[in-house]
Amino acid sequence: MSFLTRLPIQLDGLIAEVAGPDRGGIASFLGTVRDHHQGRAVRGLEYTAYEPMAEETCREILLEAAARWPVQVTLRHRLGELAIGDVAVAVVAAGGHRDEAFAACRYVIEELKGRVPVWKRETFVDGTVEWVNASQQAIGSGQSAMGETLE
Amino acid sequence: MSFLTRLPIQLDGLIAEVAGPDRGGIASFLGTVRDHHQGRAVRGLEYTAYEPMAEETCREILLEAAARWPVQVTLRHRLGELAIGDVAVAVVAAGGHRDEAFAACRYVIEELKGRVPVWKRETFVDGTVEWVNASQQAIGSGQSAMGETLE
Amino acid sequence: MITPASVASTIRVRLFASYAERLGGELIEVPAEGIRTVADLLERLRALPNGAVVGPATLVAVNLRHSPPGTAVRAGDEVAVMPPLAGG
Amino acid sequence: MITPASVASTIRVRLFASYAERLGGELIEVPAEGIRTVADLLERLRALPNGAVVGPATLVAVNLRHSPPGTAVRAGDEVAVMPPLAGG
Repeated sequence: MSFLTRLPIQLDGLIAEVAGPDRGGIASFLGTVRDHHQGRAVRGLEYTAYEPMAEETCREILLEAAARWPVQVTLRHRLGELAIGDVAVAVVAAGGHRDEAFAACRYVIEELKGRVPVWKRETFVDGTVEWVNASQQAIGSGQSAMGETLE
Repeated sequence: MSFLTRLPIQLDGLIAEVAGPDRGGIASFLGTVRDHHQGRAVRGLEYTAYEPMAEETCREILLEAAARWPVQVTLRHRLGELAIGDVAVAVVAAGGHRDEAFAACRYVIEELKGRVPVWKRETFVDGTVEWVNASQQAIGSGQSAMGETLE
Repeated sequence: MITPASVASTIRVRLFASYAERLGGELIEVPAEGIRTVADLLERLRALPNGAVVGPATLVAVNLRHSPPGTAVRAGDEVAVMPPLAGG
Repeated sequence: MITPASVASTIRVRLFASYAERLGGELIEVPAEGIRTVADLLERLRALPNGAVVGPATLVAVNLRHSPPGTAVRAGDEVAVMPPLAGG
């Protein structure tokens, strides 16, 4: 099972992976490419990953969710070049009841954003290209750019 | 716009209705037909509605969600005969951020279940046919079968 | 002009699911005399054959709005008497 | 047997995103001498040309695990030095 993909993400296929006759509640989340970032117009972006660690971390997060709630859950993260509106990430959780489906889906997307080593380079309409978060870090001195930092 | 349908619900179509270049978070919920109900094996079921009131109530719930969160949100409820695994209800909410998408999606499915006049008749594998909730009400005396009752 | 003896003397009641099956169809007519509220109408329905099906969790909508027992009911209103909801 | 002078004297460091662009590629070799922990390695990277890019929010993984500054680093480990994550 590979959680990273360079092909368009098909939500129906992910739903089919986790659906089942005893799982009547299916919660999904799609993250799509927005046309702006911090007030600037975006043309497109590129995702890159530390692939072996990203795959392993995705697998861990899904196992955590399945241990915590009675659900089947899966995810995909797109890599490579994406256009506005493309699906960058998808999470689907199916359970017997909607409470657990929503809770597991939310858990997975939050953990994914905090732990999976993926980076995003945005191309703005004005032609500039920037790695997201890189500038925040350079500006600060001793100040963390995000909550998940280690030092 | 009709929120009730006798045709299979297509999630991709609903997502296309609410997606947009400034809405990067899309939360969905699907309710599917389970193969059991209160411990009994189900073969299939049929949904019926008080259609004009159901359409109007769906419209109200979606307006409430759009007033409360900055989202585009839609839903469908299937009517007629469904088999195990068929999608009975779908809700999709798209917003700039995932918090509001999840919150609006959850709000709509909860309100739908509590307020939209739809009923479900289950056919069990043993051949019996029962309206869901009808028996609970007959058993109790003065005790409400659900939280949304009026008397 | 509406003739009191023809239209105004009858309340048309829509029934659903188990209620339609047990009380004689999806649309029944109930004499309006003595019925001023939702509570009055429910009392009348419970006196019908199989009327016990109209349990304590029954919902009533008058003109497409959920309506508590004290709500006024008039001939000509669209009145729906509904078992507990089971959608979704 | 591993020859200390060839394999064991170098730490291979994977770099990503802005770090790879600024520090000379996706895989660089750093002399192991004097590096015992993640903190030592970061100090060495910050002394490189453009080393200022390795900011306070840098993440380090040793053998695919997020690893705090005190974590031991040995030649032969898979060490990744990463800017703040931006997935999802």
